[in-house]
Amino acid sequence: MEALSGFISLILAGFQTPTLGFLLGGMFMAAMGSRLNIPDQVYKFIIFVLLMKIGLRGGMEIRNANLAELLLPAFFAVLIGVIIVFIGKIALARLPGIRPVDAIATAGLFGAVSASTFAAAMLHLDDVGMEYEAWVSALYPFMDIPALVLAIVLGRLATQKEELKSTHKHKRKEVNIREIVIDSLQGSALSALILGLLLGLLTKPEPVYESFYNPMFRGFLSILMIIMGIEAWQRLSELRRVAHWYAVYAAIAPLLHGGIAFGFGIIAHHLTGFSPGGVVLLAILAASSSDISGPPTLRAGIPSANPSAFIGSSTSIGTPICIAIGIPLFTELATIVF
Amino acid sequence: MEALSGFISLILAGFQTPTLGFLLGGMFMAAMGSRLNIPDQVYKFIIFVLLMKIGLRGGMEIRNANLAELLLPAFFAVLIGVIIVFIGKIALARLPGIRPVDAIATAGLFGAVSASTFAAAMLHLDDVGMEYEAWVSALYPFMDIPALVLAIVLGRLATQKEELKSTHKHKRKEVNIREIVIDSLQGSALSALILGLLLGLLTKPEPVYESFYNPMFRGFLSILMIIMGIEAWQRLSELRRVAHWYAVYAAIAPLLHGGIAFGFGIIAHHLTGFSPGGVVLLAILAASSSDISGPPTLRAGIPSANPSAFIGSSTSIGTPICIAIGIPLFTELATIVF
Amino acid sequence: MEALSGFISLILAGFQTPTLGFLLGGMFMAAMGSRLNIPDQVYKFIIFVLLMKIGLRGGMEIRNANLAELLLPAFFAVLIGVIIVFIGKIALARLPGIRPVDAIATAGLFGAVSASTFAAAMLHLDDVGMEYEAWVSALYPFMDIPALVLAIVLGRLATQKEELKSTHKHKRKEVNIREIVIDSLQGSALSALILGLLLGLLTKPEPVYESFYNPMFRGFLSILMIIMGIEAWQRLSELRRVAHWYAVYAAIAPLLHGGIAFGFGIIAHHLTGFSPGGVVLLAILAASSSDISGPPTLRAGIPSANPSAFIGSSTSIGTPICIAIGIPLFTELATIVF
Amino acid sequence: MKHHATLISIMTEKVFEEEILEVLEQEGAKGYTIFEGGGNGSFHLHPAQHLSMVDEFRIVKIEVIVLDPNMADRIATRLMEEYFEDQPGIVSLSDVKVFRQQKF
Amino acid sequence: MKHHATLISIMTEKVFEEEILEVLEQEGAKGYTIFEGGGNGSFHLHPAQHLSMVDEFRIVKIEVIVLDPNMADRIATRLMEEYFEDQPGIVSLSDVKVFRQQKF
Amino acid sequence: MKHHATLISIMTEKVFEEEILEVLEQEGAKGYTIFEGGGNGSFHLHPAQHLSMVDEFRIVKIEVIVLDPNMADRIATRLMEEYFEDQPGIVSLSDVKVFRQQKF
Ligand SMILES: Nc1ncnc2c1ncn2[C@@H]1O[C@H](COP(=O)(O)O)[C@@H](O)[C@H]1O
Ligand SMILES: Nc1ncnc2c1ncn2[C@@H]1O[C@H](COP(=O)(O)O)[C@@H](O)[C@H]1O
Ligand SMILES: Nc1ncnc2c1ncn2[C@@H]1O[C@H](COP(=O)(O)O)[C@@H](O)[C@H]1O
Ligand code: NA
Ligand code: NA
Ligand code: NA
Repeated sequence: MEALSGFISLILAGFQTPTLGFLLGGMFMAAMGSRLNIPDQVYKFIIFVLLMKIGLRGGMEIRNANLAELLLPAFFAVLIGVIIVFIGKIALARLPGIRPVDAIATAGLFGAVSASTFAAAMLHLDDVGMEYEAWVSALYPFMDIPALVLAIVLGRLATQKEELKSTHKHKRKEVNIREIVIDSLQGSALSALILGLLLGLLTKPEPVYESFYNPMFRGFLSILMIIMGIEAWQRLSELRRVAHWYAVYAAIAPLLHGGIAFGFGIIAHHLTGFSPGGVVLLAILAASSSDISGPPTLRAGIPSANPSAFIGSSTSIGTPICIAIGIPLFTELATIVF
Repeated sequence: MEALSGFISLILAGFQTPTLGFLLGGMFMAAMGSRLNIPDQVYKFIIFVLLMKIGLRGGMEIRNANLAELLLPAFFAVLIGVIIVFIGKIALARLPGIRPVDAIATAGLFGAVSASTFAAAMLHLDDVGMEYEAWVSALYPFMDIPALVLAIVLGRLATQKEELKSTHKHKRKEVNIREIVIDSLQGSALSALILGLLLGLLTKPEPVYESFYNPMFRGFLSILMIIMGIEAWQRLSELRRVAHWYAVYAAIAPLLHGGIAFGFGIIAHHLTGFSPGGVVLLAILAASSSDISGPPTLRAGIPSANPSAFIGSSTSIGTPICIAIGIPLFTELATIVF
Repeated sequence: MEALSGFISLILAGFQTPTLGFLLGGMFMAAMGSRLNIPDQVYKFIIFVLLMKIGLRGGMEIRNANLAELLLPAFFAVLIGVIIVFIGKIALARLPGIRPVDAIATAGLFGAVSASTFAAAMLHLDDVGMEYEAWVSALYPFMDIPALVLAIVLGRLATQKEELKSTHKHKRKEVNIREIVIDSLQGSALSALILGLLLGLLTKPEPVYESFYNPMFRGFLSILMIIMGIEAWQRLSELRRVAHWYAVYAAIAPLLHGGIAFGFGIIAHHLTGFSPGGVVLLAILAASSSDISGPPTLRAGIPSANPSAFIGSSTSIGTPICIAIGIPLFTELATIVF
Repeated sequence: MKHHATLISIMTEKVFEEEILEVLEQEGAKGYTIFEGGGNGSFHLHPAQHLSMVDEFRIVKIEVIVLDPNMADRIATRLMEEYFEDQPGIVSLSDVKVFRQQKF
Repeated sequence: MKHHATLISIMTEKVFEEEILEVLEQEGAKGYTIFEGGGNGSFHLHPAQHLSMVDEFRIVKIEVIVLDPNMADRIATRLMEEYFEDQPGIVSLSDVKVFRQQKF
Repeated sequence: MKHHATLISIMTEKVFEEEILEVLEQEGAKGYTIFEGGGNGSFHLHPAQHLSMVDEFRIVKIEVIVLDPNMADRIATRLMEEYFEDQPGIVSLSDVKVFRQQKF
């Protein structure tokens, strides 16, 4: 009871944090029809700097870390990514008015990871003073790639089934898993994270980290939140034109997926001493849904899936819920559980 | 006498301040035919950050302010915007070789507000240590929107008169004041300012304000000044091709408009205790002419007005005079008067 | 012997410095096929800020400098730029499979100066604590412009010779040296540097220098290095299709040119007290090859020269060698010689 | 199967884009594509160069393919009469061939 | 000397660009030019507007000039059949005149 | 009233833009529009991809509509002979219809 009221007041306080406040601010401006927009090249630069910052810090810490500790969480990350896609394929695809390919693509996006949500979670933990292993950022690809690959494979199979029913035949390329994995790793978001990790690990970037990447983090994240708020509102109109069940799925999924990951995190905590903050971050990796590299990867991989459905679900509902409720919820849960 | 020589030495010292120096530097480079240019997406981002900074600070202060104090200056701001447009319509439109629509559009731009000039004035007051109410930024829309709306309404009426004389008839849309007001509020500059005000008022943005928006202010403003200097020079060649009376108007207008506003400011000072710095900022709101959102609003609103005339007058002459002379003049005036 | 091992360990340590590390990181990502890329408007902004920073600091120091000291190094800079082009015309053009115009254009690019390499060298000297005259940045145009002008003049002559052999005749414009010089000075890179110098000299930019240009330097340079690493790798594939002798030239040229300039620097040291750090920077001006303004200037000036040859040589080989070997080598040399 | 169709190319300033898209919709065009560019024409002085920082003054080209040649004429005539008398812009028509006529 | 040639204009989302360039290369086109834009069509809902921050959803126009009208038809037909059945995109052909035929 | 006119499309690297606009002006063209893009052709190796950071190497397309077919031919011939022999670029001509002939 006390926990609940504590959590509610946490949420309310959350609306005053810049992170959530700026997200809602962006949504509000878009709702008012504002022509406010952040130039897309600035957006890409901001993403790049945030991911480099996360990567550099992770890399600098891995230097002194016991890499064996990373193994179990990494394995769990893969598992969670796969589970999320299967949940989507089974649950979402059964709902009325939803094409199987669209369900699968949506589940793929929710299995994949949002860099910006992850950055917001890290800043939140820093602000409340909950410690975490900085190498958790290295778990990102372990959850992101399996989810996307699995979704594309399942999506292609579903498309082929559909096409067998119709008359004309395409000379579609075969599904090539290796290609999809490599293509994912080469995407701009994962590349920036990996580059940061490598530079943090192999060079001595402390001076530039302290003079640039770290001080820019909070400001750049605040702008990113505005952008995401604007996008969330703008995609909502598209989402309205597809089946309403997407909205239901997108509202439940972040908390469900985060909860599952939180469970795995507790196991890792007991087995290898994974920190409470690390468990929260693992939950957020799961709860978040991809907003940068996921959409085009899925678009190219499953061209017959309707982007209004999968992007709308993730950007308009999944991400705001994950940031507004998921981050404070799982942080609070960690203070209670551990 | 002493005041005059003091003012002249102030102006000379002003050429050494980064703000004016960078503006003149931009003009000089453009005059030399330099291909120096700041990418337009960076320009938009800089404007956004400056306006958010001004808005956030204003919002944070409004929390503890007595909002009743804002009423009189806001009312005066509306009045000043309207007066400036009528002065332009009456004075400028009577000069030889000037079409009425062009005069009205030019007056509209001078009635509207320049975010960058306003930012430069704030930095100047900070540097000389003159205090002001940070909520003065909230006066911006109160002067900007009435001026633009009135100019568009008058401009459309003037166009219709012209068309009655000619033979062909357009099916022009009716003037819809509500639409123009909303459209102005939705523009990118006012949106950024309003968003900043809201976030400053409703959330607790102090950490991000201190770590990003505030430290970036001076540097970003210096780059904006370079951009405005380049623009000022480049528009000059267009201005040369229209009636020379535009140049005369544009040189006098900032000081005249600023002087009128300064007078209203003194009244507000005596009635409600409006601070000397606030009076200076009100004068600069009036003295400045819009450079971001005004031009396209007027272009769309009065398509038959010649943008070479109104943009040239404002960007090439009005703004440099306002920054080089207006800002130090009204600041000095305030130290004398109060 | 000790010097050699010292130098080798310096190079190895160099791989850990952010500057070189980030350059190699960029190359590595590109080699892995990553789609990581920094938006081009951000790239231009970064270049602008770095050059302004260098210029401002130079300008602020020139205020208190004895300008006569600048004369000899400036004269040497011109001389070095000219010598480099002639070396290229004589040596590179004689190698098998190399067209004279391509050799001349390549030599012109190596005679010209890389702003980014120069910035990296300055940061390196700051980090190792070796002092230098900040006005060395003013030497940039003295080496850059003569090299480009000479290359274009020689390139046009070579083209005319080729054309006399063929049948059709062009109405090519005459070579106009004044025009080329002015055009070079108007380029965006030199303009930013000159603007910075002027503002540093004539205004009091200390507050904005300390709050923006200086703190951003290290971070922006790190991002520029990533961009240059990516470009280096991408141009490599083009370079492979032209004669292999370009690679040989590009690998030797930075050290040879730097060595020549170092010699001139020693003379200036003895005659006018040019500082050791200044000598290193003069060597790097010579060792570096232009990456921003040089390529388009040469493209427009010698349209028949193959950009794959000259850009490939400079960006893919010359610049990485200059940063990885040239900067630590000449710094080490300076500590030994002086 | 190839079908004859008409490509309408409209050049104007971005600030007028929205009004023109409305005309297209009213007349029943099923799609369009927009490109940004720079330009120079006879109306006013160098309209594309006003305040180059402000997007809205950029030149845009709107391309619309329609099957019905009468619709093409109607769109072009309306644009000329209602807009391009007193604001910058030009319209041109050309013949193209397209596939799958239901899309146009 | 002027030569008759065919201009193939392809509009699609950037995410499909690479596949389409492959088709062009397979069929022997000697060059192409790509422009970015925005657009609106019948496929799905406003495809150009999904996640405007993400480049890959932008509309691109690929222009290819080929001398051989059969090659033009072959390219257009392959694109229609293999791609634009179930993903956004349109192809149009028009007649142009070019110089120096060896380039096309 | 529709008038027959010729659309000249010129593709080249941005670095040569200015020279080409001079030719247009000398020959009396009344307006033009410029678009930026990327491209690939037969001249040198992938010219559009040199130093992608540097604007000047981008491909631009210059579109010019002229009423007089002889002027179109003259422009095209001059460009081919004076420029596109030894630097990248192609020119194509096509027929369009325009309104209000005094603008072209
Ligand atoms: N003859 C032409 N050929 C190509 N584009 C033109 C031509 N005339 C005008 N334009 C374009 O249309 C815009 C408006 O032209 P105008 O209405 O003549 O000012 C210009 O900025 C150009 O982009
Ligand atoms: N009738 C049309 N005219 C011009 N462009 C079109 C037309 N229809 C579609 N397009 C373009 O082709 C893209 C894909 O169209 P669609 O396949 O209909 O979704 C759209 O986003 C537009 O950019
Ligand atoms: N066949 C073609 N179709 C369309 N654009 C082309 C073609 N050939 C060349 N181009 C364009 O013209 C530029 C110069 O071509 P080139 O002179 O062949 O190197 C290329 O970068 C392309 O943008
Ligand atoms: Na997820
Ligand atoms: Na004003
Ligand atoms: Na050099």
